[in-house]
Amino acid sequence: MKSLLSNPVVRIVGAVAAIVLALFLPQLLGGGNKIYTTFALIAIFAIMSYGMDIILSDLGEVSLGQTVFWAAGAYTTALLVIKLQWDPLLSLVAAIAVSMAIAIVLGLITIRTREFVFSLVTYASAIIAMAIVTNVELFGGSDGLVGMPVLEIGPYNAGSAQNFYPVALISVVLVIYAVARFRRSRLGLTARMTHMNPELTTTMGFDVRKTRAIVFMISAPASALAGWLYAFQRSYVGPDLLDQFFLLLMLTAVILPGKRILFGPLIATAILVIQQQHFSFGGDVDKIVLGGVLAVVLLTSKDGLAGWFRGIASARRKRRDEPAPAAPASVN
Amino acid sequence: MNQFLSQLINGVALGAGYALLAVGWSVLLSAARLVNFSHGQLYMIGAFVTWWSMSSLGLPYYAAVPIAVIAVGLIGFLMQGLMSKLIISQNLVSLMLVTLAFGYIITGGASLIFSGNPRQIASPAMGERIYILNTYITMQEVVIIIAALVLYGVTWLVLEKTTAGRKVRGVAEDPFLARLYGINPGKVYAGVFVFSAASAALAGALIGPRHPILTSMGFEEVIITFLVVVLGGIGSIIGGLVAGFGLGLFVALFGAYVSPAYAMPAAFAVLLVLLVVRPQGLKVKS
Amino acid sequence: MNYVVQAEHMHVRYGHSVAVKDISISVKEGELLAIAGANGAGKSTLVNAIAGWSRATPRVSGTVTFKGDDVSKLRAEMRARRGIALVPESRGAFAEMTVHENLSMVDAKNDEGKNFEIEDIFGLFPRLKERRSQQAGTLSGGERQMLAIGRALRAAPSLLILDEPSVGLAPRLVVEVLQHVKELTQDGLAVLLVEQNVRAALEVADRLSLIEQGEITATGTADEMREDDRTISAYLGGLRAP
Amino acid sequence: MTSVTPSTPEQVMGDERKSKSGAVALSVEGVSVKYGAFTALTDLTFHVDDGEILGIIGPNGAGKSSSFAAITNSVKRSGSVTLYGEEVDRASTQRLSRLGLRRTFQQNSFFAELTVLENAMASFQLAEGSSLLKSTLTPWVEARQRESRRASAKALLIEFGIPERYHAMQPDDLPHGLQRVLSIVVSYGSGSRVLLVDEPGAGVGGEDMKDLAELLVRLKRQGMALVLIEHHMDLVMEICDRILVLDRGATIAHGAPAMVQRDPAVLEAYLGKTT
Amino acid sequence: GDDGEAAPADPLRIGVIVPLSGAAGPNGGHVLAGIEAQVSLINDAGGIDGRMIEVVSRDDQSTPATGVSAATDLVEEGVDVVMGGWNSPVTLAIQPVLVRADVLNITSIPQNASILGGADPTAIRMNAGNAIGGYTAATYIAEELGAQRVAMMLQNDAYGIDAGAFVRQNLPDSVEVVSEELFEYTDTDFRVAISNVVASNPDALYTANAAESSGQPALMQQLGASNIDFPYFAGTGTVSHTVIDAAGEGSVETMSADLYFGDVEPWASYPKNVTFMERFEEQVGSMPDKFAALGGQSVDVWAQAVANAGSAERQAVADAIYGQTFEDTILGSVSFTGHGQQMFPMFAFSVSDGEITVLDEIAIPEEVWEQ
Ligand SMILES: Nc1ncnc2c1ncn2[C@@H]1O[C@H](COP(=O)(O)OP(=O)(O)OP(=O)(O)O)[C@@H](O)[C@H]1O
Ligand SMILES: Nc1ncnc2c1ncn2[C@@H]1O[C@H](COP(=O)(O)OP(=O)(O)OP(=O)(O)O)[C@@H](O)[C@H]1O
Ligand SMILES: [Mg+2]
Ligand SMILES: [Mg+2]
Repeated sequence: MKSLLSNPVVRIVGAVAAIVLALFLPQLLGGGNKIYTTFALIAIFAIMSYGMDIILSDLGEVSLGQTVFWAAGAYTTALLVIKLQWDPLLSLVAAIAVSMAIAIVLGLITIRTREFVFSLVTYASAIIAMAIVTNVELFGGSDGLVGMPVLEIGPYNAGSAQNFYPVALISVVLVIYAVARFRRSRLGLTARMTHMNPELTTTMGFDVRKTRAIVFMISAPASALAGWLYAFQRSYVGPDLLDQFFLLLMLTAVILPGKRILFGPLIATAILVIQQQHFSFGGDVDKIVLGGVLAVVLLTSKDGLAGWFRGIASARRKRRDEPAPAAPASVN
Repeated sequence: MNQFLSQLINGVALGAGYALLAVGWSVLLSAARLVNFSHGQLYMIGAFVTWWSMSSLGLPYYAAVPIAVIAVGLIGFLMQGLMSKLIISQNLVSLMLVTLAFGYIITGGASLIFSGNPRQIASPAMGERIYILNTYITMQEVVIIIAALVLYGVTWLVLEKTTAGRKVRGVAEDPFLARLYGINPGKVYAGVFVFSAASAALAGALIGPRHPILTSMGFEEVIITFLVVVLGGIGSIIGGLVAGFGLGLFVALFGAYVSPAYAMPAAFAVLLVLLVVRPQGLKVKS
Repeated sequence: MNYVVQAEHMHVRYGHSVAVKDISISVKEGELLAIAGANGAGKSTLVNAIAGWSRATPRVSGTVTFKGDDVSKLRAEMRARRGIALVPESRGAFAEMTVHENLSMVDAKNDEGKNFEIEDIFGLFPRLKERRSQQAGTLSGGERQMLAIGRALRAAPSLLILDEPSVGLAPRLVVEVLQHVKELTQDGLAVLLVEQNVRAALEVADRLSLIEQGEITATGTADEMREDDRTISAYLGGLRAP
Repeated sequence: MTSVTPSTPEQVMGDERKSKSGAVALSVEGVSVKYGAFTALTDLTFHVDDGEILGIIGPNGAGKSSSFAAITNSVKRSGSVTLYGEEVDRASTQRLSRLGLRRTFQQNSFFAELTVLENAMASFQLAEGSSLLKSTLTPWVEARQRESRRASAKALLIEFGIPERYHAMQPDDLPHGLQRVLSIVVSYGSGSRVLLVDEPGAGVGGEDMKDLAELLVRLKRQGMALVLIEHHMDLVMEICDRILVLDRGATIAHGAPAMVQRDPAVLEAYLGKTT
Repeated sequence: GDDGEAAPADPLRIGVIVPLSGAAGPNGGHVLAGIEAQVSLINDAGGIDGRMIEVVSRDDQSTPATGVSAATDLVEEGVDVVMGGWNSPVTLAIQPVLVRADVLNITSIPQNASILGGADPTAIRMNAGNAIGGYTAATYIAEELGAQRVAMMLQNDAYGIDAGAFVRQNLPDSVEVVSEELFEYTDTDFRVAISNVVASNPDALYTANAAESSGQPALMQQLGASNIDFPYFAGTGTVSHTVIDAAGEGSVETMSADLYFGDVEPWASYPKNVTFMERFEEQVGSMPDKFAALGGQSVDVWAQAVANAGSAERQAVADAIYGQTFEDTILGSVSFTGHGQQMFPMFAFSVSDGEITVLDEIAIPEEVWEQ
């Protein structure tokens, strides 16, 4: 079983099959706008969360300013597409560039800070960004920007929920791949090392600060890509993108499943979005439900949902390991 | 000049509130290296229990305040009991999210119990006003200022000058090692958490009468608290006091001479610059 | 002479692996028992179990009787207050507190042990006095070890457990520290000394036990053990080949 | 057990002269360290050559560990450091490491959340890890490199005396002695030429101590320059070519082991009467 | 009540998106209750052309993202119209969803200018926009109060800034704005701003503070405590029953203008209002406030338009509302501009120690409504 999974051919075939299945899953579930929208939102919010995932799981810091990148992606897109009629794909390039530029500045600002100070400084950036977008006419003030056209990529019109979903799906697949490869790269491992033991990492020849700044920078494009998608999906870009709503969504998506689980953010966003879209009980009860689930998971398991599953799996294994009755000798 | 002095007075009144709000967190973070992102919700519950004790039990304000403090202290005790494993392992990220989750539960529960309507805590001290220059200060705020100063003073003395305080700091640093010193880390954590929750409730009960209270309060309060504590320097109680009053004065003066609307973003901008220059905050100790 | 501590049938497991297998040891009043063994033999695991302490989550069984009472069920802090003082292998002092604060926060005094004032500790380790207001985390390795021992003595223990106290100490100081400890036994203190520096340990120990792979393989008086082949080959040969 | 030819006196005293076995690897000139008003190290001067072990001994708090911190530029210091003839006073710690100057810490130091094997793999990361771009575009190359890194790491661990059964454990679960060795492995990694080792023998005993001594001698044989801080006199006397003695930050003796051992100042300050 | 028809026609469905939790929860609840009261009245009277009306409501939690989910959800449920809204961003965010799904949207409460003439070509707005509020306030302050020096305190967002701009625009040139203080929607301590206002020595104060449950009552308390010696006019629509109750005694004497006080003339004698009030009291146990009335009014107007158009189809209903007059509604006789803005009479009133006194109607010219 294990050796089968480590065979690269099997893995590639498996991945392709999973993607194809994901592509047709909404249809299998009955299609309809709402199903497609749910799937698209899962993909978008998962992409948004992967930016946070890198910072939180690999760099070990809690960035409370990750919404800035996501909002930067959405606002850049909306401004370019609405006001200058840019091509959507070009606006994506711009969205990523802008978010990375902001990330570089923030990265330099936060370069000496860690832990709470880092969290607070990044949160400060979100507050300031909020003040800017709600007060500058260009960004539409507290009303935000309306009038997004539908997403068209070359000849492909992604206007309907059904056509939009494949775009979101491809994006999330690419992002997950990128995150997986990041974790295998020198940068990815160094990020973890700087988190665990900065002095030792330095004496091993790595520049801790530079590593942190670079990782911070490369976390931005994922969130910006999500912002780009959301701008088209929702057709409305407003200051609420910088709200605690999305921040908490990201945090929950990363921590609920357990840190550094490749598919964790995807699974967690799926749970959260499905609950919001299909099993909502209104704000107050939703709060109790979400809070309750989070609390129960995190209080009973060190590594979130993954901890639960590991617990169950090891209990199984133990049962399996128990001496089996001797098998009757077989005759050849 | 009068205008400036008036705004200073406004700033002191505001700042005392910020400081009082933050003292519990300051102890929690500085002394026990714990976080509690439901601090603002505990503040809210403190205010609502005060209101409820007055409107439903018919108690006078000054009797309702201790009830709120005790009730929320108990909630704090319960919370820390549930979180004891996370606390001992100093799993800060999970603690952050779990406490956020508690905040959710508290907000949702309080909205169901107390409804979303605004309430007003009728403190007699709100009506007593001292007029100074172009502004006034209520007796309530005098109480808040005194409470803040006393609470910080006592906390500082206990943490810095007593064996009990050293134990708290020891547990914060290494709960396992603390056992070898004969200290029960569980008890210390419980004590710190209860203090922190109770002081949040005290803040709610004292600051609450200044404006209508809502069950949706809390998130802003957490952020202000966070700001005050980090600005004051983690590990420094007095830093929290200075940062609280400093923030109040900043908000007042910025509001007076620039615009009240941008006071908080501006405070965050200042904080950003300050923390970049001095990542350790205002803390002076080495 | 009475037994201060009797640990019987101590058995300690980490997950599936057994680190200490059914070991029984006891120390009398005024006695110094040294424990030696290779790295990973289970020495620390054993003495930690006697103190009821660990950073990990081992599963411990066996009974620990301390001054006649069964303390097996007590948590580490309660045992500490009764008079079991453990100086662990590493991180034995609060790094963010000063030397003086570390010494002054101990109040787990029991009535029977000898009372050490802070000045007495400074008398024992003058180096600490010089660095009294320095944060423990910035002390040199040896200074930190002195602080950890000093702190343990401040609790006026009846049983002092030292887990490799010589680590990081200058040779001259090793001898001094062990001599001091030896002197303390004359007032009735029982000492359990884990030490790889067997030569130094034998200078002061009344008895020595050898642990191999979680089991006691030899026990004897210091004199017997000095002659014991196993001790000689493994520990007293030093680096110079026999 | 390998026996070591004692260094000749002139080799010891001729500070600027090269040893027979190799080039001057590391040379330290007048290095001092102050912590606030407290002077921890005064005017330290020494050199160490390829294929040589210099021992640094001295009482607790003499400034030994501080000297390592100073040489690797991780505390503020004055004085000058030269690495293979190149002045490196302004090079950062990580730059020095890339140039081959590495140190270990007195406290065990590794990556607690990685397994032992992963820790060892991390030490090859600098030289052999794949860049982000390569990892993304040519994952198969990365996978191959990772496998080879895993093999080298395994070999290195075994060479240093950490048997395979420990490789999947977390470092904190190792016995103390092996944690020391692992600390050395992680710092040593690949590409180190000058290694500063801080009390590798602390808490290591019996057979393990012999292994450790052999290991250090083997590194030296391979042409590495080593500086060794150690309180374990048997080890120091056995394997060091020269010994430098610090007391309260000052160098009180510097020479061949046999000489240093007899020096009355050293006996008084450090060794005591027993040795 | 109706007698057993053979095959009852499919019901019509009204989707309602309002906040039902958080600070705005009680307000959203009132709007929903108003809608439900009016729907039950219509159903009791046999529905619209024999078709019953069903209400499907969703909590938008005052969050655009949740509002959008709610809208998608209601579209899936097949609603014929979506009503409600409390804050403008949520309304702006759900507009594209409803436009794409071809569902009519009647904005009951939000007052934002960009709701009309934006993403939604058939947008309908029931509440008075900022232009009306600005005109009313400016007229009252300049003419009735005769102020020459006006101070302003404005909420720092689209609503507050717009409101302030409209007041300025409508003040005679001779009147000077001596200070303008901005504050955040969530602010509850206004003493800094009040000190500034007092220092500017005005002879009237105008405020735009839409934070009904906390900010506005706190502002009234603090103005009261500051013993201001100039009259105070609060932005149109910002002084509701909730505000008055929360502000309590000791608050400043407040003037404002609004469109509905159910138990006061002239509303008390509008027949539709009388039945609406009765039903509302029966169902909720309290008097409907303006927001409840606007909710009921949304249903009332829509039902009449559907009946007139003979269809619940989006464009047909919009056509039956745009530029039309409805003689008999909860708010009396109202008409709609060609852009979908409802026009109704506005009355000045004052509040002193919790007592409301309705003053004169403030006539608003047609071109102001068109703005
Ligand atoms: N936390 C742990 N989890 C799993 N195994 C552990 C843990 N701690 C120790 N062990 C194992 O228990 C055995 C005994 O370890 P212990 O630390 O007691 O040895 P020791 O004799 O004190 O060695 P040293 O002289 O190196 O300190 C070792 O095999 C070690 O790997
Ligand atoms: N950050 C610091 N601030 C103040 N004093 C310090 C600091 N770091 C080290 N010291 C002091 O400097 C002196 C030298 O320390 P160092 O660690 O170099 O000693 P060492 O020779 O390695 O001793 P040991 O053998 O005990 O490890 C010690 O007295 C120590 O207390
Ligand atoms: Mg040990
Ligand atoms: Mg040292």
